[in-house]
Formats: sequence, structure tokens, C-alpha cells
Amino acid sequence: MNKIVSIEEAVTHIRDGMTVMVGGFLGCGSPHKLIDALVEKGVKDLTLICNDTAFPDAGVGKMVVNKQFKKIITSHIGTNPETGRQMNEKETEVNLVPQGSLAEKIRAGGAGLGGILTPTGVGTEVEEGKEKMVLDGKTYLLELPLKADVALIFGHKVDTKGNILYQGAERNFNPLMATAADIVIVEAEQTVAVGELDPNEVMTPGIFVNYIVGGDK
Amino acid sequence: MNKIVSIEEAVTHIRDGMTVMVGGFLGCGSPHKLIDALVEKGVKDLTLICNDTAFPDAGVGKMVVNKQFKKIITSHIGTNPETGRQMNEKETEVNLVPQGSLAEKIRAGGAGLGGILTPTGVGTEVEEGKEKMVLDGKTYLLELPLKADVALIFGHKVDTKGNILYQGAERNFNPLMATAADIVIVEAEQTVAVGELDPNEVMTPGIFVNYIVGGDK
Amino acid sequence: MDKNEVKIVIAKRVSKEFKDGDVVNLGIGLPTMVANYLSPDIDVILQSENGFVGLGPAAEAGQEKKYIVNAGGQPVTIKSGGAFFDSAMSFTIIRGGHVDATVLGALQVDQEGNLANWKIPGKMVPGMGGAMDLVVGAKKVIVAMEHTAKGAPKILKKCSLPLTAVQQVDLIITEMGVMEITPQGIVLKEIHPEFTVDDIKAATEADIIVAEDLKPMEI
Amino acid sequence: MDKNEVKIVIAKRVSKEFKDGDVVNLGIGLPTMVANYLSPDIDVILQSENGFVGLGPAAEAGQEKKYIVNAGGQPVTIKSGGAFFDSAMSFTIIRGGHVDATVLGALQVDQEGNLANWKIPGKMVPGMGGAMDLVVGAKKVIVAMEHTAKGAPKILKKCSLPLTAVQQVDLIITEMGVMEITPQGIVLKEIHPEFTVDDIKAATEADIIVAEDLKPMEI
Repeated sequence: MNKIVSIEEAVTHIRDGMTVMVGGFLGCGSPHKLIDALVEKGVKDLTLICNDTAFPDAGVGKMVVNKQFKKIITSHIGTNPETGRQMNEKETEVNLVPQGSLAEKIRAGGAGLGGILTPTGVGTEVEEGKEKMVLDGKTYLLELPLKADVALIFGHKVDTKGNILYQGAERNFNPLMATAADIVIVEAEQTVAVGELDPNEVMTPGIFVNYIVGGDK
Repeated sequence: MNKIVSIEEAVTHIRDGMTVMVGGFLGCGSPHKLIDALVEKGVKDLTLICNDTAFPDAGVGKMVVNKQFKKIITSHIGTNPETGRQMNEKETEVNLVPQGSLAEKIRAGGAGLGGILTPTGVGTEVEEGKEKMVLDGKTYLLELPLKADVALIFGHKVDTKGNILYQGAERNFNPLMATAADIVIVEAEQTVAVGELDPNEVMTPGIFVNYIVGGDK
Repeated sequence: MDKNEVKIVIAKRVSKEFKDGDVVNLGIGLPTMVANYLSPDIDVILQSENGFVGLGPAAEAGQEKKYIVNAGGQPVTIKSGGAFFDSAMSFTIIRGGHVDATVLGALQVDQEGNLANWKIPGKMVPGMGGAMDLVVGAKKVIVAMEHTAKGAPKILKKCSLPLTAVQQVDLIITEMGVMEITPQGIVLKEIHPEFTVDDIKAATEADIIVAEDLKPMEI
Repeated sequence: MDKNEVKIVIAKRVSKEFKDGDVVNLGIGLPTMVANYLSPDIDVILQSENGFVGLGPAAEAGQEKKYIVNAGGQPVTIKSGGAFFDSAMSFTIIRGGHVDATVLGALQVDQEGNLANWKIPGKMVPGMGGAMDLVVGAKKVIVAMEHTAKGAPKILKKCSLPLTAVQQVDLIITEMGVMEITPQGIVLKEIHPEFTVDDIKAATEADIIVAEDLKPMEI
């Protein structure tokens, strides 16, 4: 199975109306080349799941400026005023989720869980519309799983089977999203041959990865 | 903060009646020296949380034979007939939990979650006494978190701050248990100086670890 | 067929169920033998629920490593391109639907696809280990077992032992044939040339629907 | 005190709250300054919710690495003995009670320990980021902020803005003093020598209980 594809072929898997997860935290650890290709392609009406909307001129924020999302599920939009503007003018639906709950919702999607109970958000606007449970006298919110049609992630070293090593703080949401989408596309900083990664140091097993782009440096 | 202690000092933290998590899968990745010291010490009426009860002459199975547990929470006892005997003769309470649910229960304990919803065990004896929820037409069981007074884990390379690398299949439940106990004691195969482990390859951050034993080879 | 031939027939037939790139979990015992018969033309990735993918053959004598063992505790190997992980990730893979097929033995299977393989009340309670998660989470559940136990049927109208999971079994492969669980019941798809349909019906408590295109068992 | 002195006073005082081995998360902005005043005699481990422990000082010019940034996106360093991890582990640490203290700014705090710092309806909605988890999960929640906003009190009887969390704040540290949230209300424990108790009461909407052993602010 050859998983290595061109960036042009990779983006054919993202079509109008799909739900897309994008790794990264303020752009650190985001698949920037894939994002640029999607801006170029102009695919639209997407639902975005991402930690934040980065900056107007960087990361997934470029796609916000290009008005490619109909809905955004995220923990933070403060660094991208365009997201706030689209939200306030009701051009884009923005669903704000506490960062830890967002991580668990994505993980639950990947792990086949029906949901998780978290104390985060109890007594705040976050609890609106969510089931509450009291266990041992403590109140929890039921947070439901998130899945996507496609996850776009970034890896530091990727072997041709799709095994991934992340570097530093670029890891963030990437390993979680790799488990929670029907199609997983990893943008590799560096592609290496099978056998070059120690099985102990692999952070995302290649079984999760469908396509690999880049890494030809 | 010096975390390195003698094995004699380490086992003073395990006292009669406590709940103890022990890493390992059929003894692979178990802290064998700590187990031997506990057999020697004879501490009793413990509640054990462990994937399995290993073998009568190996791993945590030695403590079963030594009758040190009043209750055992585990996924498998088939390799240790003494556990089955104690269960059938009602000497020891044995609570059987599906392995994936056991992993999630421990993780939930460490992560501050109130519980997780899993499809595993629906329609079986496992669902007895558990809350059921139907979401999107699928039935889930609510599995509650597990925590312990002490976790006894095994690491391949441990630095003096408690950062841990596991080797091969020895990882199993160790990283999960490291997050879910008041006191975490790691038995090191090898102890190294701070700085010898790449921050990218650390599997359990040292902040979880209270005491380090062994590793003086 | 002697006991050993029975096992080989079953393991060989199970090995035909997979395609290139499949992630497969093989249970302890007979299912483990399936690995010996996988076609070299396809890359089937074996998952070991104690914490890795890329499970390779048993370790050669003298080459055993205490930190590379399978879910039964035997010394094995890991293939190039494999990866180790913790039990939470192992069951993320299993429960999350990332395993294409799981192959397990059974004490009983029934025509609704129910499975019992973890407990005989009052006699034997090994525990479910990872079986309940595997059966619920894998995309395809294959029961690989001898057709009968000491002559008594194991394929029943309704399991009498405590269940491992409800309505999750897709396929039953025995030395007598290949049976698919469908909403209509158990459909016999392939038959081993040594047996007749009547032999199978006699050895099975559940109703058997014979496929219109019943084929000889592919081994 | 000018603006800069105010910040230094607050950051210095916050830095006294920690002991050897504490795991601490410092929010973006003023709280980040606390790192500059930590005693070299103790090892305080800083957690960065984007995925590591062992956060070190800002990266020197020319030494920035795109893969080592803090939760505000600035290039930083990681200390020897630190560790990187994914966001699930980061919030296992945070939500699971493994952070000894979190230091955050606030738009409003009230005498019940409620906190508002993520939304001004109709005006500014940056989102909560990791703040809701930090405030619920950390063993000790320290609000570090200027006592007033353009002269208007920020320490209120009851928050009017959307809450970040209910009854989680333990301590408020401003340039005027140190206040503890207790079941009886807000207790003024330390006061900056430049201010009187009446100054503080005038700048605070919430009721202020003066500690019997009121001390000068330790800086």
C-alpha cells in the first residue's frame, strides 16, 4: 500500500460540506501546505474542528478569512478578529468548547466512547443544552464525541507506513485527530523509510494514516 | 527534591487496607522487586487494581498466593488458578472488568473525568449495577473512574526527576496508573541523570512520580 | 482429520479473509495459528492488545526479549514499521473501530450472533480480558473454533453461558465449513469436502440455511 | 506606582506562593511575568497547556524554534528534565488535579470565588481556551490582576459577565493587596504599604473582611 500522494491528490479528498479536523495550536503543528492548497482550491461550507482559529494570515485562519467554513468548533478565536466578526454578524456558526473538553471529545470519537463526563464548564454557558450528572456529590457535564470526515495533521518524521513522530509542542491535537476521522492525511516535515523509526518512539501508529504528503526535503 | 529511595523505604508507603495499582500484563512490565518486597513485608487487606493476576509464581500472582488482597479489580485471572480458587471460596472478592474499560476507568481517574460511556459489556453480566445511556440509538454503559492510594509501576529508563521511558510491551497500564494514584512509585530498570532523556521521548512526565527505586545497574 | 489437521484447516481458511493493509487481532490459541498461513502478497498488520501493532512470528530460541511478548505472554517479535503503545491507545484502536477483523475462539455462538467465551459459572471464570472490547469494536468478528466440543454442538439457537457480547459475530469458521450470521439466521456459505450438509446440521443445534451458491471450503 | 510597577508588584508577590516541586500554570499576559521572580532556591515546574512541562525563559533572538512556543504562541525554551505531550495528556494533568496552582487574569471576580474572564457579550468573545479546565482542575486558583479597570472595581459582590467557573478562586493578588476567598467572604490578608484599608474598600465592590493579623504585602 503506497500512502504517499501529491498535495494535489490529497486535497481531492476534501469536498464541500465536509467536517474537517485540523491539528495545531495557534498554527504551531498545523499542516500549513495543506491549508494553503485548500485556500487555493476554495472548497467551502466546511465544518472546522481545531483548537483555535490562529491568525488572519497564518494557519487555519487563512481559511477563515477565505470564508470556507459554515461552522467552527474551537476553544479560542481571540487571535483572529475575522472569526469574531463572522460570528457576530452570524455569517459563521462558532461553537466554543473548553480546550480540555475539546481534546476529550476528539479522543472519545477516536476511541469509540459514547461520551465523557467532565466537571469543566459546570455553572457556565458551556453547560447549555448538555446533560448533567451528579456522581458522589460532584456535578459533571456529558460531552459527546467528535468525529470528522477528514483529519489534516502535521508530523515531524513520518515513515512510508504512516508512523508519525511529532516534535516539541507541535504534537498538541495531532495524535488525537489522527484517531477520529474517516480519512487521515499527514503533512510530513520529513519522510523516512520504514524501519528508521524505533517502534518505541512512534507517537501515532501508521494504521491510522491514509495519505502522506510532503517531506521530500 | 530527591525522589530516589531504597526499596525498604518505598514499601513503607503501602499499608494494610490500601488500594494499590500495579502495572504489567501477565507480569511483563510489572515492578517485580517491589512485588517481592511487599510479599516479604506481608502487608494485607489490600485492594488490587491490575490487568490480570499473572501466575502463582510470578508477578502480582505471588501476592495473591500470599493472600494479601481482600479485593481484586482485574480483566483476567485465567493464568492464576489460586485467584479463581479464592474467588470461588469467597476468600477474595474479584471484580472482573473488560480490559479496555479498565484502561479507561484508570485514565478517567487520572484525568479528573467523572466517567466514560462505553459500548463494551452491554447485554452482558458486566452491565449489572451500571447506569445505561442510549445516545443516537446506541446503548452505552457508564464506567466510573478508578483511583488508588499507591501505584507501583515499572520503567525502563527513569531520570532522577521521575521522567519515564518504557520499553516494548512493558508500557501497557504503567503510564495510565502513573496518573491515577496519590503516591506513584516507579521501579527503574535503569536510572539516568536529568537531561539524558529527550523531552520528546518521555512517556510519563516526572511530575507524576513521587519515588524512584532500583536502577542502580 | 485429526485434531491438528482440524486446526490447520480452520487457520488456513481464516487467513483468506484478509486483504492488504488490514489490521487484525488474533486471539490466544487456535487463532494465533492464522498468522502462519497469511499470504506473503499482502501486508496484514497484526495487533496485540497488550500494546503493539506489527506483531511478528514467535521469537527464536535464545532471541526472546522479556519486553516483547504477545497477549498470551509468549515471546514474539515486532516487525519493521510496527509501533508500541499503552493500553489506552491499544483499546482506542480496538474499541474505536480501527481493527478490521478480530479472530476468537468460543465456548458457544448462536444464530443471533451472540458469543460466549469468558465464563462457565461455578466451573471456570478466566475473565474476559480484552475479548468484550474486541468483539464490540472490531469491524468484523470471526469465530474460529472446532465445530463441536466432545461431540456436543457449540453453535446454538441461543447461548446458555454468560455472553461476551450481543449480536456481534459476523462469521463462524470451523473444520466443517464457513457460516455467516445474517438477519435471517446462520447461512452455510462453504462446506469442507469431507462433510455433507447433513453432517453439519447434525453437529449444529442452530438452524442452518444453506446458501444457494454453496461452495467447497477455500483452503 | 506606574503601570509597569503595578505589574511587577503583582508578579513578585505571586511568585512567593510556590514551594519546591510545585507544578504551576501561568496564564498569558501578566501571569507570565511571575516566572521572572521565582526564587532560584526552589524548583517550580511550569506547565504550558499547549503541551509540555519544564517551560523555560523566552527564546533568545536567533534561537527561536518554531516547535517550542508557549500557549500564547511566543518562542520559548524547555528546561532540562522537561517533557512534551499531546493535548489529552496536557489536560489530564490540568483537569486531573496534577497542577498545584494556576495563575490567571480576570475581567471580574466575586466574593463567592466566581470568575469571569472569557467573554464580554456583544463586544469581545475570545473563547475560554484552557481557562475553564485550569480553574476547575488546579489545586489552587490565583487571580493576578490590577485591582480596578480604569477605576472601576473588578472584585464584585456577584460577577455580571458570563462565568469561567463557579466558586473556584482561592486567592486574589493585586497591587493593593492579597485577598483570600473564604466561606465567610473575601479576607484581606496583606496590604501594600502605599494603600490604606479604606483605599482598598473604595476600590472594591465586594465586602472586604480585614484579617486580624493583616500584614504588609510580602514582596
